[in-house]
Amino acid sequence: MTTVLYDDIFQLVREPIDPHSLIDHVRAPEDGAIVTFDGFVRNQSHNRPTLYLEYEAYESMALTKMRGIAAELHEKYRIHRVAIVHRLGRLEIGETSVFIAVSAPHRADAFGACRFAIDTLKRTVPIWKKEHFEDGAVWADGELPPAPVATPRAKPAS
Amino acid sequence: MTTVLYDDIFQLVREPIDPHSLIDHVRAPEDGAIVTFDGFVRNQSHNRPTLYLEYEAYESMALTKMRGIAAELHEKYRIHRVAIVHRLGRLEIGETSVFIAVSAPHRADAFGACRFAIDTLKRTVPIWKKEHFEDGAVWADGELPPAPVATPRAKPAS
Amino acid sequence: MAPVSQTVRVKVLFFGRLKDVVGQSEESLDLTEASTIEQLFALYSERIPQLAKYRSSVFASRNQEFAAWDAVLHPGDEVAFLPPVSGG
Amino acid sequence: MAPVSQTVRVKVLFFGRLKDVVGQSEESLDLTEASTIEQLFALYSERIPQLAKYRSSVFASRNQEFAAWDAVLHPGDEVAFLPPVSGG
Repeated sequence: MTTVLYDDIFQLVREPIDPHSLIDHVRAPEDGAIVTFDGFVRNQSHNRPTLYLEYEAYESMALTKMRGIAAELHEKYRIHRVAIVHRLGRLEIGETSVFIAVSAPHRADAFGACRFAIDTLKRTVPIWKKEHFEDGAVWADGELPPAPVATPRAKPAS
Repeated sequence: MTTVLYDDIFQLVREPIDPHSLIDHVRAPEDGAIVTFDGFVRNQSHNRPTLYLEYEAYESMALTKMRGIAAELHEKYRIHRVAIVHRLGRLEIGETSVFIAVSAPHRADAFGACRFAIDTLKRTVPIWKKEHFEDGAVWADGELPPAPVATPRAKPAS
Repeated sequence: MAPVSQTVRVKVLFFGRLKDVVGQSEESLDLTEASTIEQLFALYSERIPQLAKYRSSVFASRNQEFAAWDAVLHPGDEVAFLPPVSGG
Repeated sequence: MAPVSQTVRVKVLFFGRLKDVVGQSEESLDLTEASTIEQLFALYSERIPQLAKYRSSVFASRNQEFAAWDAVLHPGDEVAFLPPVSGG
Protein backbone atom coordinates (compact mmCIF):
# COMPACT_ATOMS: atom_id res chain seq x y z
CA MET A 1 0.00 0.00 0.00
CA THR A 2 1.43 3.31 -1.06
CA THR A 3 1.26 6.26 1.26
CA VAL A 4 1.41 9.61 -0.49
CA LEU A 5 2.18 12.55 1.70
CA TYR A 6 1.06 16.03 0.73
CA ASP A 7 1.82 19.16 2.64
CA ASP A 8 -1.84 20.14 2.98
CA ILE A 9 -3.61 22.01 5.77
CA PHE A 10 -6.95 21.04 7.40
CA GLN A 11 -8.09 23.00 10.38
CA LEU A 12 -11.10 23.76 12.54
CA VAL A 13 -10.44 27.03 14.34
CA ARG A 14 -12.23 29.23 16.85
CA GLU A 15 -10.27 32.41 16.08
CA PRO A 16 -10.56 34.54 12.90
CA ILE A 17 -9.11 32.80 9.83
CA ASP A 18 -5.98 34.35 8.36
CA PRO A 19 -6.17 33.79 4.57
CA HIS A 20 -2.69 35.19 3.93
CA SER A 21 -0.80 32.53 5.84
CA LEU A 22 -2.85 29.83 4.07
CA ILE A 23 -2.15 31.31 0.64
CA ASP A 24 1.53 31.59 1.50
CA HIS A 25 1.51 27.94 2.54
CA VAL A 26 0.16 26.61 -0.77
CA ARG A 27 2.25 28.93 -2.96
CA ALA A 28 5.36 27.41 -4.56
CA PRO A 29 7.57 28.36 -7.52
CA GLU A 30 6.61 25.29 -9.54
CA ASP A 31 2.99 26.46 -9.57
CA GLY A 32 1.46 29.24 -11.62
CA ALA A 33 -2.03 29.53 -10.23
CA ILE A 34 -3.81 29.77 -6.91
CA VAL A 35 -7.59 29.83 -6.64
CA THR A 36 -9.17 30.68 -3.31
CA PHE A 37 -12.71 30.50 -1.99
CA ASP A 38 -13.70 32.71 0.91
CA GLY A 39 -17.13 32.04 2.40
CA PHE A 40 -18.26 34.66 4.89
CA VAL A 41 -21.31 35.60 6.93
CA ARG A 42 -23.99 37.48 4.98
CA ASN A 43 -26.04 40.20 6.63
CA GLN A 44 -29.29 38.40 5.82
CA SER A 45 -30.76 34.97 5.27
CA HIS A 46 -33.92 34.52 3.19
CA ASN A 47 -34.42 38.31 3.54
CA ARG A 48 -34.31 38.28 7.34
CA PRO A 49 -31.51 40.38 8.85
CA THR A 50 -28.95 38.12 10.52
CA LEU A 51 -27.47 39.11 13.87
CA TYR A 52 -24.71 36.51 13.99
CA LEU A 53 -24.06 32.83 13.33
CA GLU A 54 -22.87 29.93 15.43
CA TYR A 55 -21.09 26.94 13.92
CA GLU A 56 -20.59 23.61 15.59
CA ALA A 57 -18.92 20.47 14.26
CA TYR A 58 -18.43 16.80 14.93
CA GLU A 59 -14.79 17.72 15.06
CA SER A 60 -12.98 14.39 14.73
CA MET A 61 -15.18 13.30 11.82
CA ALA A 62 -15.07 16.74 10.19
CA LEU A 63 -11.27 16.69 10.12
CA THR A 64 -11.30 13.17 8.70
CA LYS A 65 -13.72 14.29 5.99
CA MET A 66 -11.65 17.38 5.16
CA ARG A 67 -8.57 15.18 4.83
CA GLY A 68 -10.57 12.87 2.56
CA ILE A 69 -11.60 15.78 0.35
CA ALA A 70 -7.97 16.82 -0.08
CA ALA A 71 -6.98 13.25 -0.96
CA GLU A 72 -9.75 13.16 -3.56
CA LEU A 73 -8.56 16.49 -5.01
CA HIS A 74 -5.07 15.09 -5.50
CA GLU A 75 -6.56 12.07 -7.28
CA LYS A 76 -8.88 14.04 -9.55
CA TYR A 77 -6.79 17.09 -10.37
CA ARG A 78 -3.18 17.96 -11.05
CA ILE A 79 -2.69 20.25 -8.08
CA HIS A 80 0.11 21.00 -5.69
CA ARG A 81 -1.23 21.95 -2.26
CA VAL A 82 -4.57 22.45 -0.54
CA ALA A 83 -5.58 24.40 2.56
CA ILE A 84 -9.08 23.96 3.98
CA VAL A 85 -10.02 25.81 7.16
CA HIS A 86 -13.44 26.13 8.79
CA ARG A 87 -14.20 28.33 11.75
CA LEU A 88 -16.44 27.26 14.67
CA GLY A 89 -18.22 29.17 17.40
CA ARG A 90 -19.79 32.60 17.08
CA LEU A 91 -19.20 34.55 13.85
CA GLU A 92 -20.19 38.13 13.17
CA ILE A 93 -21.45 39.54 9.85
CA GLY A 94 -18.66 39.64 7.28
CA GLU A 95 -16.38 37.20 9.07
CA THR A 96 -14.97 34.26 7.13
CA SER A 97 -16.50 30.89 8.02
CA VAL A 98 -14.59 28.80 5.48
CA PHE A 99 -11.46 29.43 3.46
CA ILE A 100 -10.01 27.15 0.78
CA ALA A 101 -6.84 27.69 -1.24
CA VAL A 102 -5.54 25.41 -3.99
CA SER A 103 -2.29 25.80 -5.91
CA ALA A 104 -1.61 24.16 -9.25
CA PRO A 105 0.63 24.48 -12.29
CA HIS A 106 -2.41 25.39 -14.41
CA ARG A 107 -5.57 27.34 -13.72
CA ALA A 108 -8.13 24.76 -14.89
CA ASP A 109 -7.03 22.35 -12.16
CA ALA A 110 -6.91 25.08 -9.50
CA PHE A 111 -10.45 26.23 -10.32
CA GLY A 112 -11.85 22.71 -10.63
CA ALA A 113 -10.31 21.51 -7.39
CA CYS A 114 -11.32 24.58 -5.35
CA ARG A 115 -14.91 24.34 -6.57
CA PHE A 116 -15.03 20.59 -5.91
CA ALA A 117 -13.64 21.14 -2.42
CA ILE A 118 -16.26 23.65 -1.27
CA ASP A 119 -19.13 21.76 -2.95
CA THR A 120 -18.07 18.51 -1.27
CA LEU A 121 -17.44 20.19 2.08
CA LYS A 122 -20.94 21.65 2.09
CA ARG A 123 -22.49 18.23 1.43
CA THR A 124 -20.35 15.87 3.49
CA VAL A 125 -18.45 17.55 6.32
CA PRO A 126 -20.38 17.38 9.62
CA ILE A 127 -20.63 21.06 10.49
CA TRP A 128 -23.85 22.85 11.42
CA LYS A 129 -24.84 26.49 11.39
CA LYS A 130 -27.29 28.17 13.74
CA GLU A 131 -28.64 31.49 12.48
CA HIS A 132 -29.48 34.11 15.08
CA PHE A 133 -32.15 36.68 14.20
CA GLU A 134 -33.85 39.48 16.14
CA ASP A 135 -36.65 37.13 17.14
CA GLY A 136 -34.80 33.91 17.80
CA ALA A 137 -32.41 31.35 16.38
CA VAL A 138 -32.81 28.45 13.97
CA TRP A 139 -30.57 25.68 12.71
CA ALA A 140 -30.02 26.28 8.99
CA ASP A 141 -31.53 23.84 6.55
CA GLY A 142 -28.72 21.51 5.68
CA GLU A 143 -27.61 19.61 2.63
CA LEU A 144 -27.93 15.88 2.12
CA PRO A 145 -24.87 13.73 1.55
CA PRO A 146 -24.46 12.80 -2.13
CA ALA A 147 -25.32 9.10 -2.23
CA PRO A 148 -26.97 6.48 -0.06
CA VAL A 149 -24.51 4.64 2.11
CA ALA A 150 -23.79 1.09 1.01
CA THR A 151 -24.83 -1.65 3.38
CA PRO A 152 -21.88 -3.73 4.60
CA ARG A 153 -24.07 -6.79 4.83
CA ALA A 154 -21.55 -9.23 3.35
CA LYS A 155 -18.92 -8.42 5.96
CA PRO A 156 -18.60 -11.27 8.47
CA ALA A 157 -18.54 -10.43 12.13
CA SER A 158 -14.98 -10.54 13.40
CA MET B 1 -29.41 54.59 -22.75
CA THR B 2 -28.90 53.32 -19.24
CA THR B 3 -25.58 53.72 -17.54
CA VAL B 4 -24.91 51.20 -14.80
CA LEU B 5 -22.11 52.07 -12.44
CA TYR B 6 -20.25 49.38 -10.56
CA ASP B 7 -17.51 49.96 -8.05
CA ASP B 8 -15.03 47.73 -9.86
CA ILE B 9 -11.25 48.02 -10.11
CA PHE B 10 -9.15 47.67 -13.29
CA GLN B 11 -5.47 48.40 -13.08
CA LEU B 12 -2.18 47.94 -14.86
CA VAL B 13 0.58 48.35 -12.32
CA ARG B 14 4.39 48.26 -12.29
CA GLU B 15 4.76 47.56 -8.57
CA PRO B 16 3.94 44.29 -6.76
CA ILE B 17 0.21 43.58 -6.61
CA ASP B 18 -1.38 43.69 -3.16
CA PRO B 19 -4.17 41.07 -3.13
CA HIS B 20 -5.42 42.05 0.31
CA SER B 21 -6.53 45.55 -0.62
CA LEU B 22 -8.31 44.16 -3.70
CA ILE B 23 -10.10 41.49 -1.67
CA ASP B 24 -11.10 44.10 0.91
CA HIS B 25 -12.45 46.27 -1.89
CA VAL B 26 -14.81 43.63 -3.30
CA ARG B 27 -15.96 42.33 0.11
CA ALA B 28 -19.35 43.54 1.35
CA PRO B 29 -21.84 42.29 3.96
CA GLU B 30 -24.51 41.50 1.37
CA ASP B 31 -22.17 38.95 -0.22
CA GLY B 32 -21.25 35.53 1.05
CA ALA B 33 -18.52 34.40 -1.34
CA ILE B 34 -15.31 35.70 -2.83
CA VAL B 35 -13.34 33.72 -5.39
CA THR B 36 -9.86 34.89 -6.32
CA PHE B 37 -7.43 33.89 -9.03
CA ASP B 38 -3.74 34.56 -8.51
CA GLY B 39 -1.52 33.95 -11.54
CA PHE B 40 2.18 34.06 -10.76
CA VAL B 41 5.52 33.43 -12.41
CA ARG B 42 6.52 29.76 -12.59
CA ASN B 43 10.13 28.70 -12.25
CA GLN B 44 10.08 26.97 -15.64
CA SER B 45 8.42 27.08 -19.03
CA HIS B 46 8.26 23.95 -21.19
CA ASN B 47 10.86 22.44 -18.85
CA ARG B 48 13.39 25.25 -19.33
CA PRO B 49 14.28 27.11 -16.13
CA THR B 50 12.93 30.66 -16.29
CA LEU B 51 15.09 33.55 -15.04
CA TYR B 52 12.39 36.22 -15.07
CA LEU B 53 9.54 37.57 -17.20
CA GLU B 54 8.75 40.88 -18.77
CA TYR B 55 5.20 41.97 -19.53
CA GLU B 56 4.21 44.79 -21.83
CA ALA B 57 0.75 46.01 -22.78
CA TYR B 58 -1.11 48.22 -25.19
CA GLU B 59 -2.20 50.02 -22.08
CA SER B 60 -5.16 52.11 -23.22
CA MET B 61 -6.73 49.18 -25.08
CA ALA B 62 -5.91 46.72 -22.29
CA LEU B 63 -7.77 48.87 -19.75
CA THR B 64 -10.73 49.20 -22.12
CA LYS B 65 -10.80 45.43 -22.57
CA MET B 66 -10.56 44.80 -18.82
CA ARG B 67 -13.47 47.17 -18.26
CA GLY B 68 -15.38 45.30 -20.97
CA ILE B 69 -14.74 41.97 -19.24
CA ALA B 70 -16.14 43.33 -15.97
CA ALA B 71 -19.23 44.66 -17.76
CA GLU B 72 -19.76 41.23 -19.32
CA LEU B 73 -19.39 39.56 -15.91
CA HIS B 74 -22.15 41.75 -14.47
CA GLU B 75 -24.38 40.79 -17.41
CA LYS B 76 -23.73 37.06 -17.24
CA TYR B 77 -23.50 36.47 -13.49
CA ARG B 78 -25.14 37.70 -10.33
CA ILE B 79 -22.06 39.23 -8.79
CA HIS B 80 -21.31 42.25 -6.67
CA ARG B 81 -17.84 43.60 -7.39
CA VAL B 82 -14.83 42.74 -9.53
CA ALA B 83 -11.15 43.64 -9.25
CA ILE B 84 -8.80 42.84 -12.15
CA VAL B 85 -5.16 43.88 -11.90
CA HIS B 86 -2.28 42.97 -14.21
CA ARG B 87 1.32 43.80 -13.56
CA LEU B 88 3.73 45.06 -16.25
CA GLY B 89 7.51 45.27 -16.48
CA ARG B 90 9.98 42.79 -15.02
CA LEU B 91 8.62 40.04 -12.74
CA GLU B 92 10.67 37.56 -10.72
CA ILE B 93 9.80 33.91 -10.08
CA GLY B 94 6.80 33.61 -7.74
CA GLU B 95 5.58 37.17 -8.25
CA THR B 96 1.93 37.71 -9.13
CA SER B 97 1.33 38.80 -12.73
CA VAL B 98 -2.47 38.89 -12.58
CA PHE B 99 -4.94 38.96 -9.72
CA ILE B 100 -8.71 38.75 -10.02
CA ALA B 101 -11.25 38.90 -7.19
CA VAL B 102 -15.02 38.53 -7.57
CA SER B 103 -17.61 38.84 -4.80
CA ALA B 104 -21.13 37.47 -5.06
CA PRO B 105 -24.03 36.42 -2.86
CA HIS B 106 -23.54 32.79 -3.96
CA ARG B 107 -20.49 30.73 -4.80
CA ALA B 108 -21.55 29.44 -8.23
CA ASP B 109 -21.59 32.98 -9.61
CA ALA B 110 -18.31 33.90 -7.94
CA PHE B 111 -16.55 30.83 -9.38
CA GLY B 112 -18.10 31.20 -12.84
CA ALA B 113 -17.32 34.89 -13.11
CA CYS B 114 -13.73 34.58 -11.87
CA ARG B 115 -13.02 31.76 -14.31
CA PHE B 116 -14.65 33.63 -17.18
CA ALA B 117 -12.62 36.73 -16.34
CA ILE B 118 -9.19 35.07 -16.48
CA ASP B 119 -10.06 32.97 -19.55
CA THR B 120 -11.27 36.06 -21.41
CA LEU B 121 -8.34 38.17 -20.25
CA LYS B 122 -5.87 35.62 -21.58
CA ARG B 123 -7.54 35.60 -24.99
CA THR B 124 -8.49 39.23 -25.53
CA VAL B 125 -6.51 41.69 -23.43
CA PRO B 126 -3.48 43.03 -25.34
CA ILE B 127 -0.67 42.09 -22.99
CA TRP B 128 2.49 40.23 -24.00
CA LYS B 129 4.98 38.20 -22.03
CA LYS B 130 8.69 37.84 -22.80
CA GLU B 131 10.35 34.87 -21.13
CA HIS B 132 13.99 35.25 -20.19
CA PHE B 133 16.08 32.08 -20.01
CA GLU B 134 19.79 31.39 -19.42
CA ASP B 135 20.45 31.45 -23.14
CA GLY B 136 18.17 34.24 -24.31
CA ALA B 137 14.65 35.59 -24.35
CA VAL B 138 11.55 34.75 -26.37
CA TRP B 139 8.08 36.19 -26.67
CA ALA B 140 5.64 33.60 -25.34
CA ASP B 141 3.29 31.93 -27.79
CA GLY B 142 0.08 33.81 -27.45
CA GLU B 143 -3.60 33.02 -27.64
CA LEU B 144 -5.91 33.93 -30.48
CA PRO B 145 -8.95 36.11 -29.88
CA PRO B 146 -12.14 34.07 -29.74
CA ALA B 147 -13.98 34.96 -32.95
CA PRO B 148 -13.26 36.62 -36.28
CA VAL B 149 -13.98 40.32 -36.27
CA ALA B 150 -17.07 41.27 -38.24
CA THR B 151 -16.47 43.35 -41.31
CA PRO B 152 -18.18 46.76 -41.14
CA ARG B 153 -18.67 46.75 -44.90
CA ALA B 154 -22.22 48.05 -44.85
CA LYS B 155 -21.28 51.17 -42.94
CA PRO B 156 -21.35 54.24 -45.23
CA ALA B 157 -18.42 56.63 -45.16
CA SER B 158 -19.28 59.63 -43.04
CA MET C 1 -20.13 -23.41 23.11
CA ALA C 2 -23.36 -21.45 23.24
CA PRO C 3 -22.90 -17.75 22.66
CA VAL C 4 -22.58 -15.77 25.82
CA SER C 5 -24.87 -12.75 26.02
CA GLN C 6 -22.94 -9.68 26.99
CA THR C 7 -23.53 -5.95 26.96
CA VAL C 8 -22.23 -3.79 24.15
CA ARG C 9 -21.00 -0.40 25.36
CA VAL C 10 -21.22 2.33 22.70
CA LYS C 11 -20.75 6.08 22.73
CA VAL C 12 -23.66 8.01 21.23
CA LEU C 13 -23.44 11.59 19.94
CA PHE C 14 -26.10 14.06 18.81
CA PHE C 15 -25.48 17.24 16.85
CA GLY C 16 -27.33 20.35 15.71
CA ARG C 17 -31.09 20.30 16.23
CA LEU C 18 -30.94 16.67 17.37
CA LYS C 19 -28.82 17.72 20.31
CA ASP C 20 -31.48 20.28 21.24
CA VAL C 21 -34.24 17.65 20.98
CA VAL C 22 -32.39 14.99 22.97
CA GLY C 23 -31.18 17.54 25.51
CA GLN C 24 -27.63 16.26 25.57
CA SER C 25 -24.82 15.90 23.10
CA GLU C 26 -23.15 12.70 24.26
CA GLU C 27 -23.62 9.63 26.41
CA SER C 28 -22.27 6.14 26.91
CA LEU C 29 -24.85 3.42 26.59
CA ASP C 30 -24.81 -0.31 27.40
CA LEU C 31 -26.83 -2.27 24.89
CA THR C 32 -27.99 -5.60 26.32
CA GLU C 33 -27.89 -7.36 22.94
CA ALA C 34 -26.42 -6.91 19.47
CA SER C 35 -28.19 -3.92 17.92
CA THR C 36 -28.16 -2.04 14.66
CA ILE C 37 -27.90 1.72 14.38
CA GLU C 38 -31.60 1.70 13.45
CA GLN C 39 -32.45 -0.07 16.72
CA LEU C 40 -30.32 2.36 18.68
CA PHE C 41 -32.20 5.32 17.17
CA ALA C 42 -35.52 3.57 17.94
CA LEU C 43 -34.41 3.23 21.55
CA TYR C 44 -33.93 7.00 21.79
CA SER C 45 -37.23 7.63 19.96
CA GLU C 46 -39.06 5.62 22.63
CA ARG C 47 -37.46 7.78 25.29
CA ILE C 48 -37.99 11.05 23.33
CA PRO C 49 -41.03 10.59 21.04
CA GLN C 50 -40.49 13.80 19.02
CA LEU C 51 -37.15 12.42 17.81
CA ALA C 52 -38.96 10.00 15.49
CA LYS C 53 -40.01 12.69 13.04
CA TYR C 54 -36.34 13.44 12.26
CA ARG C 55 -35.60 9.85 11.24
CA SER C 56 -35.97 10.46 7.50
CA SER C 57 -33.55 13.38 7.43
CA VAL C 58 -30.96 12.05 9.87
CA PHE C 59 -27.65 10.49 8.88
CA ALA C 60 -25.70 8.13 11.03
CA SER C 61 -21.99 7.65 11.40
CA ARG C 62 -20.01 4.92 13.10
CA ASN C 63 -16.44 5.64 14.12
CA GLN C 64 -16.41 8.89 12.12
CA GLU C 65 -17.62 7.38 8.85
CA PHE C 66 -21.13 7.60 7.39
CA ALA C 67 -22.77 4.26 8.17
CA ALA C 68 -25.75 2.25 7.01
CA TRP C 69 -28.73 2.06 9.35
CA ASP C 70 -28.56 -1.71 9.43
CA ALA C 71 -24.92 -1.75 10.53
CA VAL C 72 -24.50 -3.85 13.70
CA LEU C 73 -22.78 -2.15 16.60
CA HIS C 74 -19.66 -3.48 18.25
CA PRO C 75 -18.26 -2.75 21.69
CA GLY C 76 -16.46 0.57 21.74
CA ASP C 77 -18.18 1.96 18.63
CA GLU C 78 -18.80 5.70 18.48
CA VAL C 79 -22.16 6.34 16.86
CA ALA C 80 -23.36 9.81 15.89
CA PHE C 81 -26.73 11.03 14.64
CA LEU C 82 -26.26 13.89 12.21
CA PRO C 83 -28.82 16.33 10.78
CA PRO C 84 -28.19 17.45 7.19
CA VAL C 85 -24.92 19.37 7.32
CA SER C 86 -24.81 23.14 6.83
CA GLY C 87 -21.18 24.16 7.01
CA GLY C 88 -19.42 26.43 4.56
CA MET D 1 -17.55 68.89 -56.78
CA ALA D 2 -14.85 66.39 -57.52
CA PRO D 3 -13.41 64.75 -54.44
CA VAL D 4 -10.30 66.46 -53.17
CA SER D 5 -7.41 64.09 -52.51
CA GLN D 6 -5.93 64.71 -49.08
CA THR D 7 -3.58 62.91 -46.76
CA VAL D 8 -4.86 60.77 -43.90
CA ARG D 9 -2.68 61.01 -40.82
CA VAL D 10 -2.81 57.92 -38.63
CA LYS D 11 -0.87 56.75 -35.62
CA VAL D 12 0.57 53.24 -35.98
CA LEU D 13 1.64 51.03 -33.06
CA PHE D 14 3.52 47.72 -32.92
CA PHE D 15 3.71 45.40 -29.92
CA GLY D 16 5.54 42.30 -28.75
CA ARG D 17 7.64 40.55 -31.39
CA LEU D 18 6.29 42.89 -34.09
CA LYS D 19 7.88 45.82 -32.29
CA ASP D 20 11.21 43.97 -32.39
CA VAL D 21 10.81 43.23 -36.12
CA VAL D 22 9.79 46.76 -37.07
CA GLY D 23 12.39 48.28 -34.76
CA GLN D 24 10.04 50.86 -33.32
CA SER D 25 6.85 50.83 -31.31
CA GLU D 26 5.04 53.85 -32.66
CA GLU D 27 4.97 56.36 -35.49
CA SER D 28 2.71 58.86 -37.18
CA LEU D 29 2.13 58.23 -40.86
CA ASP D 30 0.54 60.30 -43.62
CA LEU D 31 -1.35 58.09 -46.05
CA THR D 32 -1.74 59.75 -49.44
CA GLU D 33 -5.05 58.07 -50.15
CA ALA D 34 -7.84 56.23 -48.35
CA SER D 35 -6.36 52.94 -47.19
CA THR D 36 -7.49 49.87 -45.35
CA ILE D 37 -5.67 48.33 -42.39
CA GLU D 38 -4.59 45.56 -44.79
CA GLN D 39 -3.00 48.12 -47.10
CA LEU D 40 -1.26 49.80 -44.18
CA PHE D 41 0.27 46.48 -43.11
CA ALA D 42 1.35 45.83 -46.73
CA LEU D 43 3.08 49.21 -46.75
CA TYR D 44 5.15 48.18 -43.74
CA SER D 45 5.80 44.73 -45.23
CA GLU D 46 7.32 46.41 -48.30
CA ARG D 47 9.61 48.39 -46.05
CA ILE D 48 10.40 45.41 -43.78
CA PRO D 49 10.00 42.19 -45.82
CA GLN D 50 10.20 39.77 -42.86
CA LEU D 51 7.05 41.35 -41.43
CA ALA D 52 4.95 39.58 -44.09
CA LYS D 53 5.31 36.16 -42.49
CA TYR D 54 3.50 37.40 -39.35
CA ARG D 55 0.41 38.48 -41.30
CA SER D 56 -1.59 35.33 -40.61
CA SER D 57 -1.12 35.53 -36.83
CA VAL D 58 -1.42 39.28 -36.39
CA PHE D 59 -4.53 41.06 -35.15
CA ALA D 60 -5.31 44.66 -35.83
CA SER D 61 -7.06 47.22 -33.72
CA ARG D 62 -8.38 50.64 -34.58
CA ASN D 63 -8.96 53.11 -31.78
CA GLN D 64 -8.47 50.43 -29.12
CA GLU D 65 -10.98 47.96 -30.57
CA PHE D 66 -10.20 44.83 -32.58
CA ALA D 67 -10.82 45.77 -36.23
CA ALA D 68 -11.35 44.01 -39.53
CA TRP D 69 -8.48 44.09 -42.01
CA ASP D 70 -10.68 45.74 -44.62
CA ALA D 71 -11.65 48.60 -42.33
CA VAL D 72 -10.91 51.94 -44.03
CA LEU D 73 -8.76 54.37 -42.05
CA HIS D 74 -9.86 57.86 -41.14
CA PRO D 75 -7.77 60.87 -40.13
CA GLY D 76 -6.69 60.61 -36.52
CA ASP D 77 -7.18 56.87 -36.26
CA GLU D 78 -4.86 54.93 -33.96
CA VAL D 79 -4.03 51.58 -35.53
CA ALA D 80 -2.15 48.85 -33.71
CA PHE D 81 -0.75 45.52 -34.92
CA LEU D 82 -0.97 42.92 -32.19
CA PRO D 83 0.63 39.48 -31.98
CA PRO D 84 -1.44 36.80 -30.23
CA VAL D 85 -1.80 38.01 -26.65
CA SER D 86 -0.02 36.24 -23.80
CA GLY D 87 -1.01 38.07 -20.63
CA GLY D 88 -2.21 36.42 -17.46
